[in-house]
Amino acid sequence: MNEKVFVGQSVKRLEDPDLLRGGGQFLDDLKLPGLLEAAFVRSPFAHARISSIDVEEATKVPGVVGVYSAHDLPDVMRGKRILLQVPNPAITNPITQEPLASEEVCFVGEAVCVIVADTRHAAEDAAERVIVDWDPMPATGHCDSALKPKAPVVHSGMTDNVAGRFSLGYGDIDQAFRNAHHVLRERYEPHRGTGHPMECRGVAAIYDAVADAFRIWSSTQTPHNTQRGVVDMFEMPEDHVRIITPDVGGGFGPKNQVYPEEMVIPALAQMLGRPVKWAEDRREHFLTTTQERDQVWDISVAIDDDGKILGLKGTLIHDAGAYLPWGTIMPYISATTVPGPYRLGAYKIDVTVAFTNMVPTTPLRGAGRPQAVYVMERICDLIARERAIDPAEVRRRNFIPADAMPFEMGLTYRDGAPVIYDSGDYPEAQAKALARAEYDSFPVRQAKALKQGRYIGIGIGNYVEGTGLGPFEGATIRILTNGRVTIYTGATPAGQAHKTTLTQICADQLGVGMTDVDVVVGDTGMMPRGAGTYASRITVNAGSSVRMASIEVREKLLKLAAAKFHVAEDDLECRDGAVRIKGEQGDTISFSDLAKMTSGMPGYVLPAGVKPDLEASAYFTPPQATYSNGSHVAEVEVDPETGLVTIIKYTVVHDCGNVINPMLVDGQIQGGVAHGIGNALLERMVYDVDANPLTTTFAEYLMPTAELIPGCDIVHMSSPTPLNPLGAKGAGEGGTIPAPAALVAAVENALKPFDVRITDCPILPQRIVELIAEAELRKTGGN
Amino acid sequence: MKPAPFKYHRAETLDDATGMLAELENARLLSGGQSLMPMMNLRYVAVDHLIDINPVAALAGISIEDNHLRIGGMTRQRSVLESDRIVARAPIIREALGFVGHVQTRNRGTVGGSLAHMDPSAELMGLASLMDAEISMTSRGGERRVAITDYPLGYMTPNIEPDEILSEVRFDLWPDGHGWDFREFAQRHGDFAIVGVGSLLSLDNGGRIERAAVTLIGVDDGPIRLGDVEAALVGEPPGEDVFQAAGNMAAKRELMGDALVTSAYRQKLADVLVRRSLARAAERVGEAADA
Amino acid sequence: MIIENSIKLPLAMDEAWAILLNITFVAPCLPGTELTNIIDERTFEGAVNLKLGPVALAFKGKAVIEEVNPEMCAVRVSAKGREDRGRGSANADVRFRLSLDDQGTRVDVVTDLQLAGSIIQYARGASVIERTAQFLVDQFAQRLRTRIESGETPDPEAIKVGSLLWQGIKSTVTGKGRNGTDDA
Amino acid sequence: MPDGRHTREITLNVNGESRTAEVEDRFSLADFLRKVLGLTGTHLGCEHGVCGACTVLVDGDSVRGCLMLAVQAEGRDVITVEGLANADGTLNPLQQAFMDHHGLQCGFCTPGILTTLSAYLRDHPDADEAALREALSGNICRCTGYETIVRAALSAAENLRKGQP
Repeated sequence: MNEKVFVGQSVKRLEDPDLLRGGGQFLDDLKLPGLLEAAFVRSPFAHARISSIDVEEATKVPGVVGVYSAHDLPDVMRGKRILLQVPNPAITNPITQEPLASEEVCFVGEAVCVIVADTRHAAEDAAERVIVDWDPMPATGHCDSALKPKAPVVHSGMTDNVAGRFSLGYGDIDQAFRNAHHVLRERYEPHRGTGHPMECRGVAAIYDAVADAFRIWSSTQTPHNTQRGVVDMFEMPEDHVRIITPDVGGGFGPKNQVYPEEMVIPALAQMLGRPVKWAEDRREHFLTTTQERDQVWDISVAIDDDGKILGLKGTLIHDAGAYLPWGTIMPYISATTVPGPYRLGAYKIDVTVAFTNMVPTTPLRGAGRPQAVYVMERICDLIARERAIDPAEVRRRNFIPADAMPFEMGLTYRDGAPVIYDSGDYPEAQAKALARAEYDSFPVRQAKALKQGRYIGIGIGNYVEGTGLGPFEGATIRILTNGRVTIYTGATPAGQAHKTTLTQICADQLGVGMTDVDVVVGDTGMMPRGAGTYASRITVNAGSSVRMASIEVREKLLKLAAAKFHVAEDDLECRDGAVRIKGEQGDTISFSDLAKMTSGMPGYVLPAGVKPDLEASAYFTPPQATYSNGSHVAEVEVDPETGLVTIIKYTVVHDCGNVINPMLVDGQIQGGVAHGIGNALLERMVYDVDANPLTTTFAEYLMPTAELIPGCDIVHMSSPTPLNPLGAKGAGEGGTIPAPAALVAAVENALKPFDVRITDCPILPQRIVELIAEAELRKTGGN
Repeated sequence: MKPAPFKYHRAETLDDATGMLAELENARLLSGGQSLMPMMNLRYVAVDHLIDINPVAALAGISIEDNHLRIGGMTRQRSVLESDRIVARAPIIREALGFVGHVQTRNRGTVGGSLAHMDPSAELMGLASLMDAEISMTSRGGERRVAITDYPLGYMTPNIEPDEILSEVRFDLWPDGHGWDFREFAQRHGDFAIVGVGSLLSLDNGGRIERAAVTLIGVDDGPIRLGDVEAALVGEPPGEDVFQAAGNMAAKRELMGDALVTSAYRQKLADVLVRRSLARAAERVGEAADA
Repeated sequence: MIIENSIKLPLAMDEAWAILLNITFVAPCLPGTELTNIIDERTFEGAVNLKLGPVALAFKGKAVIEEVNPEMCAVRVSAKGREDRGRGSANADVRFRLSLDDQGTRVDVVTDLQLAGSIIQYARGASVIERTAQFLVDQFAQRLRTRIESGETPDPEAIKVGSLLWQGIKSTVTGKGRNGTDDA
Repeated sequence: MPDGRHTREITLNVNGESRTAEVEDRFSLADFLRKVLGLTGTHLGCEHGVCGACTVLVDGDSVRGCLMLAVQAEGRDVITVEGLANADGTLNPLQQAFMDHHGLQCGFCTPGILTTLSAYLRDHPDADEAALREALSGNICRCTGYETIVRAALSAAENLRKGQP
């Protein structure tokens, strides 16, 4: 009895009623008795030594309880750095942040001192009066210059700025280039962008002296990562550190890191014996929350006359920022994502991860894939232009055919498993997207517009994304004595509606209604083992675990009822919160009674072999990532005189296998594309040559707003995966990944009359005007 | 991002306000707060006393007599935008105010607050320059009038003494049937203009340009009135090449560059926007006001 | 940020040299500057108050005469200041070089100013900070010149450094120094 | 907190209920609602007048709660997201439309959008898509990509026009 009642339906969200009434409980909403608030003193310099810290004036500010720098923190923290999340042999310098910088600061915004007061206002008043004697040192502002010989060293004591090096590839690359009819080369530079969820980060903590235990709330995507960090820092047993995740106002990647404030705030709560809270403000978010995207690619491609790619090789310099909280995962993802949906004869890439005196970089929606897809799709467009082949045709000639699935690429994925595309029809995805976007008739539209003096263009962006990464995301299903079903999971939602999706799966298996299930998320006290929400992995992992655990509970219910009614289990069914004998007037026994039976209440006998409690836990462990794919087509108009880009139409074909809730998947795609449009046309984190951040307000860092984002025309394909019981794949980042590639290609296509070449991203209006001027100079034989 | 401490004072009347301004040290006026409060939250601006002049009814109001439009300093931007009396005589004002921030901004933002704050991209400063405005300051000692040309002294530094309140701005109205256009370049609605242009045109009965006013915003500390362009336009028939020449002339000026936007790009935008603005203004000559 | 400027002083080299080393005479020429404490002949504390529109900045810091190079007639002063409300830090390295010129002495001033903190983390304001810094240095030059032209002379007692160092180099400056008057 | 910090007692109407409390002069209206009155439905996303998450209604006008001082709201009528639902506690047509059209994901920006749209639709009952998108340009949402918000707003406008409760 598991016919689909909810799975596959666009069920309305369980999360909405509370949120729509302003009833959400976000970090800064927590009302803890006797609460104190904290503010940090942060470095104005990108690189400096801390000579002295004078806190005397600060302590006199009304409302201030205490002012603390590194050496004031508990001894157990002395000289320690935060646990490195993703160790990897390729890392040469695995340096992470201290809770408070003790001797040296390596990016603007790194904290050296914290103030606790009765209000945030008073804490900030005191922060102004802390006098730090900085000894500024030269700083390195870009990953390219970081590797130059005389570049200032990001961390004094290190000899160079190399954080890690590795190479990967497959096939005989030298032979590919020997056989090449043509070799093309280009340099690409995606620039820094950030997540900017509308809710900034935040941490609150209570220390229970009697139990020597922490209760820590954090606006995080991965409470278990935070727990591991706190356990390592304070050397406490895991069950003494409970991380609770309240409602989270968006994550998008950067909230899956373990941050210094998640160490300092608990320490203060312990020292003061009172609850302490720190709510990050937007300025702090610009200065301290991890960012991403800065890379420099130098790529060569060997092709035959027909534009078939024989081999692709090159170098990637990845900006790690000042520290490595998440190891070198992102450049690794970039490197393994480049081939995408194409069968490259041979591939070789040498990657150098460089430190810079800027905020650390960690995965941000797409996690290195938007850049890799940008490079691969730009290479396809370069081939198309040089060989005068239609861009769609270049891609058609290089696609991995559908019948080649599962397709082993010859690379190893970030989880150590081989990259094997499990399912997907890439040529069909592009074909559907082109048809929907009326690609073939576009030249007519373009010519007509040109006559009216309007420049319109069209661009393609294909991608394949490894999703549903292990190791696991478990689930425990328990039926309480009141008959309600509870799901406990390590999944930690930040707006993706995990509670709704997981309830759909569980309710179908147990024959209950959507409102009969409660879901407990993001709480290490309730689900001791978990990984967390990132890399579009929850539906695959937690969803599969919920399904497995629900089936196990159902079987227990049937076994108990069968024993009670002396019938075969097959004659029974679960429906409306009870087990019924099939057919009319069949006897029924409610889940509640069955739960009482197994809860140890006197007066019952457990049948042989049935363990107490109506409960089951499952940890689905995927053998490898499952690969979603998609094809985006963007049509834009460009005003060549001002450089303004307007999006006319945005088409998305998306394949993430079986869909649990189509409404939610469409929401992820539309929201993901909006983020991608930001990365392509609006958002850029700008630093000066001394690594000072210059775009530190929303007046200069341009977030996409309502009038700029079109409604996407979304076409669904579904290639179920054999790798998990749901046949589902991840969908959280697919919208963002190819958007920059498609949009930049469309802008370049619109400017075909000017023969402009775009190799960086985002492409901003000023740059478009400059490129046109340069192109015209080239045409008129200028320098 | 909480403001530094200050003492709040509520001025019920103009005399209250001027009195407090005269007596209080390191004080500042609070009107709409849409420009001042962000700078106080970011702690760029810190004051000891904040004098709230919102309750001063006398400072709010719109009046039109013969060819002058008077707007009180505390008048909300929204009521100026929605005023049918204003759009009848000066339609450019509604078009320009549509660019000022967002709905929430204009619900609280005031005309006087924007002029006193003097952001280089302030649309209201552009209008004041374009329409030969005269700005009145009131202090305990009396009233002082400043022509818009003498008003900007430097970056966000208007010609207002510490003890003065910007009480009123008076715009010179153009005869009915004039052409108008206000446009700006920014990537998002409500952003600070990278470059903005305001144009007013009137034609003689031979169809030639009789009078022209063109102002740039976002390109210098204060708005720039393009006197040379205006002179070149007078006597010419409206047309693509005339407006093209006007744009080229505008682009020759030295315009501000900053960490994100080069002065060369501002010059390019000035060239394009002036041309387009004049063309649109010319189209509107003689049209009904709210076209 | 490098700011260059040059001042023409209607003085002989040695007079100009003496003035330049008299901080109490020179410092107030920088707008908004006040010398608050003379620690020793090379080290001084002061305050610089300036306004960027509505933003009032109050720097307190220290200046040190790092090098006095009589042969090259050059002086290097380093200054380090912190803004009162923690909104910014300023580190400046200022080099003065004297050379003869037809009307008297030319002083070339090269200021290498490194700013940090929230005041510069605002891209739209970047051009203003550069213009203000340039304006301040220009004002300094102009005020120094007018102060001298108005006949004011530094009070040698006010500052010991002038006398100490000045003695040592008097001969080279007035004599036939490498770039002395004969090859003007 | 007497220790020299400037505070004053204010009385204002919040969601139809008169509230009186002491607050520091410098507290924004948003901080006052959240920290003093405990109405945490209004959220702070940027505190410099761009994101719109702090939007509340003051005497019927949509206003950024982070740019207005609490003391300025003395004697005024403030409506927050907590005051939008129908008298019987059910979701009002705009809130219901958001649920029906998946107009929210993380929900952090939603209170500011609901208050902005409540005022805007009251003043512009037959606003079209373009007008709505411009009205929403002062509210940043990172999750949804705005399409579902606009659909929800258009649907709510239609229901309101038809006079549905």
